[in-house]
Amino acid sequence: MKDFTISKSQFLDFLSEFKKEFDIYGPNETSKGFYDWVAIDQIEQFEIKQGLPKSSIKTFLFPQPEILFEFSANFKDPAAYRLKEPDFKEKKIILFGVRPCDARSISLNSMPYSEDTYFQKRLEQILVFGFLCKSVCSTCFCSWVGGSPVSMDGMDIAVFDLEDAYVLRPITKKGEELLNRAGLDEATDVEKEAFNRLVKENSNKNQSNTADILKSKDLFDLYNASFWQELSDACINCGTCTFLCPTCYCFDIQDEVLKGKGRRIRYWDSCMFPLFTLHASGHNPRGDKLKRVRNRFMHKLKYFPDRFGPISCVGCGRCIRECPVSIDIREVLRQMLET
Amino acid sequence: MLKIASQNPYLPYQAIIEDIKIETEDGNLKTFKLVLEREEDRDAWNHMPGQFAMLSIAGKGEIPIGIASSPTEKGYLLFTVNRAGVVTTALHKMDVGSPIGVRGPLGNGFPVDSALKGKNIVIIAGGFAFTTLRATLIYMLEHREDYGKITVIYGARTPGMLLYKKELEKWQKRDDLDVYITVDREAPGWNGLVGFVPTIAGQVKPSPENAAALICGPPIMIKFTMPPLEEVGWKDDQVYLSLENRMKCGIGICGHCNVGPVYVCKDGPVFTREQVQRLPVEF
Amino acid sequence: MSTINARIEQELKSIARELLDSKEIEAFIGYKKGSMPMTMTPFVARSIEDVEKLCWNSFCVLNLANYLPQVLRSFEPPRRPNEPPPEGPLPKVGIVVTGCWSRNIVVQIQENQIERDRIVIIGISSRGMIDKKKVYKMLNGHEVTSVEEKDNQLIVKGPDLYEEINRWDVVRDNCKTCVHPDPSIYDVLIGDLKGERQIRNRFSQVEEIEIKTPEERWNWFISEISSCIRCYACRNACPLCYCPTCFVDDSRPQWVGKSKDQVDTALFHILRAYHCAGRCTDCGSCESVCPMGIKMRILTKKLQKDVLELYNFEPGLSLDTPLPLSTYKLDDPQDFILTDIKMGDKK
Amino acid sequence: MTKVQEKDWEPKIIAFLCNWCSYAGADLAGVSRYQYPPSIRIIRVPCSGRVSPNMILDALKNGADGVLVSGCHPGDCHYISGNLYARRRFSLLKRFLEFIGIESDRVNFTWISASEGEQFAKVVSEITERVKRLGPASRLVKEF
Repeated sequence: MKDFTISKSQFLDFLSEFKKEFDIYGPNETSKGFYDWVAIDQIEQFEIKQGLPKSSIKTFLFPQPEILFEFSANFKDPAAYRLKEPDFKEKKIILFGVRPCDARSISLNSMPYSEDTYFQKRLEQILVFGFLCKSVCSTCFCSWVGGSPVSMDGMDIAVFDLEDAYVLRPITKKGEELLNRAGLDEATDVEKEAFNRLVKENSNKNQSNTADILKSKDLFDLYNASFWQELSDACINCGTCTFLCPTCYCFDIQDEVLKGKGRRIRYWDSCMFPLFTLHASGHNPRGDKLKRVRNRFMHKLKYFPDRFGPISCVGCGRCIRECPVSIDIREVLRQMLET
Repeated sequence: MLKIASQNPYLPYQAIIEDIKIETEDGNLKTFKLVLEREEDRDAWNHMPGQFAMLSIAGKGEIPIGIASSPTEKGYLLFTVNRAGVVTTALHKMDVGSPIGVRGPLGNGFPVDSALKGKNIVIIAGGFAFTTLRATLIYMLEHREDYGKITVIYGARTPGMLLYKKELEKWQKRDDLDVYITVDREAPGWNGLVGFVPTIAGQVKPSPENAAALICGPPIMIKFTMPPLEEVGWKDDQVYLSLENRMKCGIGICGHCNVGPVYVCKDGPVFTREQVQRLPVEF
Repeated sequence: MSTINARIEQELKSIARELLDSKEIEAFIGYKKGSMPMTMTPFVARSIEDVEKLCWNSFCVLNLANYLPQVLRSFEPPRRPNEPPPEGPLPKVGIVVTGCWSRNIVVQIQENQIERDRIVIIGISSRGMIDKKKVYKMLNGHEVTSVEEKDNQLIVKGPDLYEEINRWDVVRDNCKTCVHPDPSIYDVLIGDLKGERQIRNRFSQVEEIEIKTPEERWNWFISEISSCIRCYACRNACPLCYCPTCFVDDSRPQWVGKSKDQVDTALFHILRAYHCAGRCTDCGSCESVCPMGIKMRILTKKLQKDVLELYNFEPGLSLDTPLPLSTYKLDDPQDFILTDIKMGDKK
Repeated sequence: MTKVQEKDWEPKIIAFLCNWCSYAGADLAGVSRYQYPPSIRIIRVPCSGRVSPNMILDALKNGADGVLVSGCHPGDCHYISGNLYARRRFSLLKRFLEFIGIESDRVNFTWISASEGEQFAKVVSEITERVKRLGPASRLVKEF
């Protein structure tokens, strides 16, 4: 596959050419005063900053809500209360400025969602322009959990910032097809070499085998470890960490009926909420805060690796930054590794 | 999971309620007889005893319910439902002829065609947890020669709270089946056994020799049934339990029903006691 | 480090140590350092060794009274929801409080969530806590690696960053308009009481909204909550939100839909704020913990203003005055009731 | 809204009436054949103190153009003080809803006794007219 190059100032114009076919989003300053996903039309000047947009990429893969089915709730309608799939007429989406951690979350989430038709449909619609990182933030820890600042996992096109220009490298067929018809200049050998060199320099040299260590640990040793108490003492059981996390994928399904119309929706749910596991009988298997806190971390760092292999965390650090009580997953990971 | 209605794993089969039977004296348990509307769906449907399905009432939601009919009972499905939450209450209000969705079969079911084959079977049930065991028993009676001695111990609070009373009577008359029906307390008109299920199990003393026990019931019953069984030599890997947890997707994605690393909906609901002992107590 | 806070911290540790050592209390609720600059983690010290982790500075934004009911309960023998507590004295818990937190404790006592004789309250007159969002805003997105607090300024450092910030400039809005920085209830006091603060207009933020047209107010409200992700951090950080089942979680009937729908989100914020009417002490926890920077405090501030105007009441100042919505007067104002006279004058 | 629409459109108003006074008042209005607009949908509640803000907001969410809550006059409550607690609650609620931009005339409160049939008819006419002037509700109405 060929690499391409484009000057930084032309990048937005180049993307805008695809507006007919795609909805295009990238990270930018929002009217609310924080860095988040913004439609390309609202971006005047694009400058990729260090750091991540506030919400993760799952906003696009797991819309809030996803409409699973629609139905008529009008008794006179012969097809009343019969579920039918909504027409999926969503436009394709280009996401640019996606950092390697967010991109990697796509391939991690694809593991449990392999049978999920809604997720798979959305996945097909999305084209990811991943931007490789040259430096990391104080809350980044992608290399602890199997990622790297230059990981291209989950990207369709990888972009590297060469100070005066971007080098675009297609990763998937989808990405290649788009770049081939874009009429861009092919990257020079010097640029290609620079790209490769930067990837090599920044890739994770001391790639840790955290997942393997965790897998080798005894489940009950971790489950009964003493550190959960102090950790859960502070937790207020809100959903901030789960909702900002790119790899927290749990959901709830509910029916809504309004004025003769109904729909079955699915929306984000959080294992931090007591309702998550509450039985109709009133019994709650994870009624204690400690059990819920433990489940979240155990799921990411033990259960998921045991089942699928990798750790279900991409090291983006959003939860560390936004947790109301400053619970640090790196600290939890360290304690689990020491157990 | 064996088969799903379509590519979309969330789309239920369309069914009709053909019959409703009130099972218990308090009216809180009803058995719904459902028939899938389309013939190809009926042909495609294939479940094992112990599996469950999501009953879907548009506008109310879905609930996981164990399938009470055996796959040998062709053409219809039975679900015995306790009225507890939003969906089950709505279901209890529905009439014969109402449309309803069925999504499944889901879960693993009892290994009736593999591990249980050729074994002496002990079925122990309490209260309304008898449903999937009814399916299992009917299946085994249809394939009677595949199994050794079959013992059934079933108890409820009062005679009026027993499920499937007519069938119980029939089973009690069979000579290829040992059936012990018990109620918690003496009741007028009741000539059968009196005592909690664990007590009766202790008296029956089923032999663990080439045997398997299938136990379903409230957690407290299971807890107290184990010691008398262990006393006569039962091992954890001979005992099969069916777990319950809140479920939403039924296919191991949504995260609600996990007990440690396993999903009750996908990896269960049937586990051996040995497997359960290796899980945290989050069910 | 700030000399004032250093002194408080020292004294706090020695009091907590003494209380735990003498077995007067089973646990002490305080703060320990968080892993990020300007963050603190609520902490339950259960042993004398734990006391060393206790910390005090101007970043303690989450109301510790929030933890009190559950920590107290954790030391009781287990019982069913409606079972009465066991007889005889139950273990005590210590807690450090500022003005607003102490007022929340008063409200919790009045609402029978906790018992006064089971808590040992260490009071501190608040100098105002810092809003880290304000600090980050001043720094224009620069990364911060350390923040040092002096008595009246913050020294912020990061990669190619060194900034001195005047402390009062980044104090939270609720602290700036706070009238009662002193704890209204305490057993031990650290430092001196400051007395009531004179604020020219503590409700100016509310009045700015009130003078707008209904349309403008609605647009303001909707745009303010539009970024809400329904994580319920505001609810869970609130010491008043202790219902066993929140109205959000009710399923029969379901008052509020659960996905990110504009109306459902609006209903959540309206009802959450309304449930705090006459009880909210403007501690600012909700706003401080919001990951999306929603300024929902202004909603409860409006209710606080109305309660003061209509019923001349401020929550948490005394154990003896009943909460405004649990009492009434025959001659309460009722201008809002449609009467004959009002139907005559068409607007 | 155009003139034609205004003429055709009849608002939907949900009325929570207390069992002991206002509901009887409405009954009396009917028995006495007082004319009032058909805009009202009555929900009988034991006491105005039973009406929680959740219910009022739920009505608006489900598309009510207006809400009326009516109880016994102060001092006349069947449960002695239900309406007095309610008065405090609604007083704050009304101001609060206005604060976030719900038009003042959407949510109304009044006292109507069992003998005030005529008053009931008058109140319903007045509220209907006020809501008509505002047009259909949209702000807290859920749509999908």
